[in-house]
Amino acid sequence: MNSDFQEDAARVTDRLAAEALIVDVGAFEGPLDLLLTLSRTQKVDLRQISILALAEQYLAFVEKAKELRLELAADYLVMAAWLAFLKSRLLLPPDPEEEGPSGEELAAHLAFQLERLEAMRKAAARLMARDQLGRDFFARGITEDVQRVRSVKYTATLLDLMQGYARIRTRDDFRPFVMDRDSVMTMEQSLDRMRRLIGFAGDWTDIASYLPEGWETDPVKRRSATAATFAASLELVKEGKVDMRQSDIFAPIHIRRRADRDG
Amino acid sequence: MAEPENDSLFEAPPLAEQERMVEAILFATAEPVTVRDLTGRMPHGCDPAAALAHLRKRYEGRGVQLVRIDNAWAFRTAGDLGFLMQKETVETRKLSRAAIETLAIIAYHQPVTRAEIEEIRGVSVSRGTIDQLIELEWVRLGRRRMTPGRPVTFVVTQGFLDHFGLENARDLPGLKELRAAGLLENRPPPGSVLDDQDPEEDDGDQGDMFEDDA
Amino acid sequence: MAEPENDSLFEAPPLAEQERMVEAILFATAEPVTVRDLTGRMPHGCDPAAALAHLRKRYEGRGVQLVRIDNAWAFRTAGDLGFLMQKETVETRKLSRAAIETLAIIAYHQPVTRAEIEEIRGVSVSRGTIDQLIELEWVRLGRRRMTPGRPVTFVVTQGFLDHFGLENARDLPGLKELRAAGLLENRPPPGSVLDDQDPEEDDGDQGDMFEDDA
Repeated sequence: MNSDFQEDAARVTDRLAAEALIVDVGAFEGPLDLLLTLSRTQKVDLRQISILALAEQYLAFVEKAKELRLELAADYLVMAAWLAFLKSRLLLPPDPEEEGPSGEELAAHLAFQLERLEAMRKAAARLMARDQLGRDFFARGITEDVQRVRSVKYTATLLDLMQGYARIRTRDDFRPFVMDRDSVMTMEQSLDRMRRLIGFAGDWTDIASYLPEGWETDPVKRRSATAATFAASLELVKEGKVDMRQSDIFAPIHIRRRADRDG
Repeated sequence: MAEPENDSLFEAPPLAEQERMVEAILFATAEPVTVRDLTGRMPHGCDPAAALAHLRKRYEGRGVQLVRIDNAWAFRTAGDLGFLMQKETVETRKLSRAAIETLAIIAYHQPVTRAEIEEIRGVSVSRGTIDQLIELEWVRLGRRRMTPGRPVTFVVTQGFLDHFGLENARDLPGLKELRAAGLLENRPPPGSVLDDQDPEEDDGDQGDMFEDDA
Repeated sequence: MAEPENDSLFEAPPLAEQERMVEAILFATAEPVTVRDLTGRMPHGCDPAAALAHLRKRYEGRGVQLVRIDNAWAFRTAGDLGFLMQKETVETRKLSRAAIETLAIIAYHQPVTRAEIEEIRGVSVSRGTIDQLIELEWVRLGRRRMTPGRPVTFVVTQGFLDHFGLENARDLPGLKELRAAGLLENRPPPGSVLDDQDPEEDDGDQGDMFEDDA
């Protein structure tokens, strides 16, 4: 009588707990979370937990949910099926024909998973309870920037130097070195000349036509004058006095006075 | 012009002077500074490690503490004085339970794959959860696991250690007990194909955690 | 959590404790803090001025100093350690082609005037190029040429010889030797990029001309 009463009372408590769980089903993060919550009703160390009892609790929960026509996510039903299978394995004597892990092994693993999840939850809580930067302890408020002083070190090797020299000296077919200033035209000279001439160039004109008289024939003079004229043209472009165009690689370069800047 | 090559001609500054230098450098920044950085910034021949040890002692019990975070050092206010700093308190976004648990799992099981996190929590990990932890700079990608599919792993960062006042990952609360209880093992379900997993790999898992500390 | 309204019921914390508080507040606050601010933040009955005086003494001669700015207080790096707040990085760059050629001409033809350098290179030499070589201490001014206009000449320095491992500029191999060494073999086609040993300056000779413009 007394024990009957206690059993009834226990069932009522279980049922109430199960109903409370069902109301909260959305609050569980999946079947494992639910199993962990259910396991607490056993009020024992997780190492001594009865997985069989837990399986029954879970299955009862799923039954209840069905009665209440609650939509349970698929993984809850998968877990229910697996626990039903586990329960049968735990209850029935092991079948020597059957391959695979025993019911005890499966139950032990589930117990391990529950214990591990519980342990991680406790660890998480301990972690969050620690003093935290910016809440309990603080970093330096006034920081000083480290100034980066960048120094550039230039290098060159002897080979660079010799090759550089060789490069210059071979451009003129190894002609002996003479001071023939008269075959060199500087950009300044060319610029002076072009500033005077550009006023007349209304249309696209080949820059070759700006070479001074007498400089177009001698290759050495022509090269220098072309380079100087080209450089001077670019300078004029930069000043906004002329436009420049070249239709293709090695094609003649044309310049034209920029009309809108006239005056 | 500084002539660093000449520094070696002089003797290193006395230890007391090196201590002052370390103090100044660490006071100037909010971020932990590595011993290597200190060495790089101090005159040639300095031994920041010795200076740090002296300095740590000097600040013992003060309002400001010299703390070690992995192989870096920083000054932080003493934990008991936080109540004075309400103005400085940084409002952090409240983390979801999923995020907090995921963070703990990464910290205790690192390096850990997403599948392992899911196995431990029993639910899939939403993309946003790990993203959030990465954005907080508490979690970063570790080395890929050398198993089929070469999954990425996650580990906690120096910023995580700094935030929670941990000198290194070994200082995580309860770590030893959890390990002793076998709760940090990646135990595959019985009968699964993973059953005959390479035992070396399991060693690797645990070992890695300490490589990061070195 | 502190409960400021209750503090008045208790005695003010001991001065040493107040000193810790001031230390922590000044450390963590983003700007200098006035005594008034300190009073407001510390428990009732505290005397920040006294704590500040003690703290200032404690930091005397340390790597950071407690300084007064107007009527507020802050920690600052000791003046003599300012050099630690600089990080020097040395970047190695290859000398430009224009500079190398100019340097080569000076080395082979010294003493040489600017006009002569331009003559040999066939392009004008920017002021910057020679300045750079002078700054590198590879080139210096020689005697003025006793010709009309008395132009300055340029010569290479001992530093140049040291850098290039030469005893004397006369040790530089002549054209014949350069050819024998295979250094003159690759004659580039006219008008093309000469060679690609200096990818930064792939506009070749013409690049030099614009140095004046730059």
